[in-house]
Amino acid sequence: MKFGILINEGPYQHQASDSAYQFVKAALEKGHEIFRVFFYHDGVQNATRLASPPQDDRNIIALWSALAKEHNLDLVVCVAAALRRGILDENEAKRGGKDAHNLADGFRISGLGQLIEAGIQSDRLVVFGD
Amino acid sequence: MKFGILINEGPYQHQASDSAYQFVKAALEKGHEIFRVFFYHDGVQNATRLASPPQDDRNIIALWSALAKEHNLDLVVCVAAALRRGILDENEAKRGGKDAHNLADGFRISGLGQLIEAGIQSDRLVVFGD
Amino acid sequence: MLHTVNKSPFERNSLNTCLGLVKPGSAVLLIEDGVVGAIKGTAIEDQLIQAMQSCKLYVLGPDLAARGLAEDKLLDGIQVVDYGGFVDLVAEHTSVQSWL
Amino acid sequence: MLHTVNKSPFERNSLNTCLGLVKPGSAVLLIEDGVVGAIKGTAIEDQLIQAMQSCKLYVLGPDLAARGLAEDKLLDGIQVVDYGGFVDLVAEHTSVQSWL
Amino acid sequence: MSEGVIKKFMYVNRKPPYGTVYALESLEVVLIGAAFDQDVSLAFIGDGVYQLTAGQSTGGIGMKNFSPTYNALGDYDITKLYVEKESLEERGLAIDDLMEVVYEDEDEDYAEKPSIRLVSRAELADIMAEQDVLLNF
Amino acid sequence: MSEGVIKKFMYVNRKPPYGTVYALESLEVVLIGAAFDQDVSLAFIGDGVYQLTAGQSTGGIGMKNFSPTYNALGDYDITKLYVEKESLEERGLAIDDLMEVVYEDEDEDYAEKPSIRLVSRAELADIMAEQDVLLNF
Repeated sequence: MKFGILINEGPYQHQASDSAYQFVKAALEKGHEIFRVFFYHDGVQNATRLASPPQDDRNIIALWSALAKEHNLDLVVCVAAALRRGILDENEAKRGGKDAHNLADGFRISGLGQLIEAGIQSDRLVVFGD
Repeated sequence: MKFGILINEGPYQHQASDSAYQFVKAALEKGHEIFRVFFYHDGVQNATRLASPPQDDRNIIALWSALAKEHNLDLVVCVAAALRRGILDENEAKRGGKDAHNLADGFRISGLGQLIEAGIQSDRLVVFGD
Repeated sequence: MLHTVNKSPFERNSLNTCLGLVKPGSAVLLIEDGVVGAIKGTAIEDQLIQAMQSCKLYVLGPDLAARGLAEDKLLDGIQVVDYGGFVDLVAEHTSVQSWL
Repeated sequence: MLHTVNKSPFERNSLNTCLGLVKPGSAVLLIEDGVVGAIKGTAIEDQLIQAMQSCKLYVLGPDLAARGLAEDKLLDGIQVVDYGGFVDLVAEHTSVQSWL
Repeated sequence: MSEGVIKKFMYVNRKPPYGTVYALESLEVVLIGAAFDQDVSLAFIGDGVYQLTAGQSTGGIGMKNFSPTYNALGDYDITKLYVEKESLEERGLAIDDLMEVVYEDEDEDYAEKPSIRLVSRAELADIMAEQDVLLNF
Repeated sequence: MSEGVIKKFMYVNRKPPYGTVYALESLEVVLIGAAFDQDVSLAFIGDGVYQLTAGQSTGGIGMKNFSPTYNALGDYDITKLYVEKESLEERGLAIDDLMEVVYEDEDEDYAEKPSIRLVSRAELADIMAEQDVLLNF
């Protein structure tokens, strides 16, 4: 079966991203397909490569990047939410005249249409948030 | 009177930072002193210079930077919360081997002791969060 | 002591917890989403009328206006303040408890 | 239809709203902070017993364990699932409503 | 892009506006989603009903009043805004306290019709159960 | 740094652990704050009582179990952990469901004493009213 995932909260502050990660891992283990993971609202904060959590804590962002690499996951960050909150790839940084960018490996920035498309193309859409 | 302010949530997702900003502005207008504004938990997200909210929306981060400049406010970002969430100044970026930094003008990164000190030195501590 | 409540009493128990712990003579200020509790005819009206027998109840006007709640809808006895009034309330009370 | 609830029923009204809108034959899965509602002897026990007459109630085991709530404390009739079981529940129902 | 598939999308709104960003960003998805020609409805449950109150005035909190946008939804063929009756009542509100949101019905010579549909909890439960995709903010 | 001022600091905890970060980050402030020689207490109200449950096991959710840290608080002279009785009861919990948190009392030949103090809502209201600084997470 094909799942779409929506994550509405940033890492650490809420469990949403952790729960979604565990869900996606379990779904992949069961042979399901993940059509897309869409990061919206503060969820875009899951996509910064600048985070350095303490050594004894999980690194949520690195976990997503690794899972994406292993399973070729499509991790999409909402562009409007990301610009509002300071998550940028090189391209958006240039366009906005910003002197740095911070998007982590394995994520891409795109529009809200990608979320709707995930709703249409997936057999189920599961939302994680606060 | 001397006020200390604690902000626990990031910009946009919650009203906390907006409310704190309006409170601080009103306090300054009434001749009170702001000992310090401390940003903790997701509150550290108020300190990224990479945010570009839509033209017709307020730019919370720029508002804080401007208010800090005008009134010489001490805006302190908790280092532990900031590292966990990817808010870095040049120094922390270097120490963590990160290739970019994103701290906005007028903010500084420091330890949680600065929050306790604000509690001790201020006549009142007011907390804004979720 | 000043208590601030920033959550809707219909969705969260912050106001309820606050009212269970306020001492007579304290002040409670509703801000942000908390302001929605301040109007007449709600499911918590009786609880607020009861609370006002021993405490003062305030609501932040700008937050009320943002949510389309006119002041003539307010429960009798609740006083409207602006951000300056919020500052004054903090200054007048020796401590502040924010029920987040 | 599968409903998920991730908020404590003692602090938020998410579970209450959910139970007001579930249709008979639906499933409700408690996750994250929502799991605290699943144990015996709470203020919402009767409401859950009532709900289980028409719906199935599940709780996510890993979230329960994290909060120090042993499975022997669970209300009778609530089934424990792991993340794999969560995936199965989503697959078995034609839609998912997350009461955030 | 949608390959002819038409699904029932429901946007479930349960939070007051301005205290959090969810109401605003929910509206942004709804508008973008309109281009996909799906069967779209919005539900306003619990505190979500405050998103539709008339007379919102945000000058005092320094935010943009986005409530007029609900009235633009009709132009995008989004004409089903379900408001739960019990939620209004519990909050001391009536339908008159909400904005007037209308759309022009193409099938009836562009007659103006109300988009807000007051439904009971039981009716809303039925409508919800028919949905394919539920987006919660 | 504190120039001899001693204030009453209370950390007010009202959220379950792990669902949000507040419990963990609250503990981080408490530990740092211990160096300032203030009069510190912690209150566990509402869902905050779950922070102290015995037997927390977080392997399944991939997070660190930080509950043992509460037992280290005694070494930092933080010995007042107020738990509201009514909050426990509403949640089907009793004091036996909580961890044992102890400290060594220097004044009584380092006798081990419990840090958790079960208080009624009315008692907690009195204790709260005496505080100078209340930190809410």
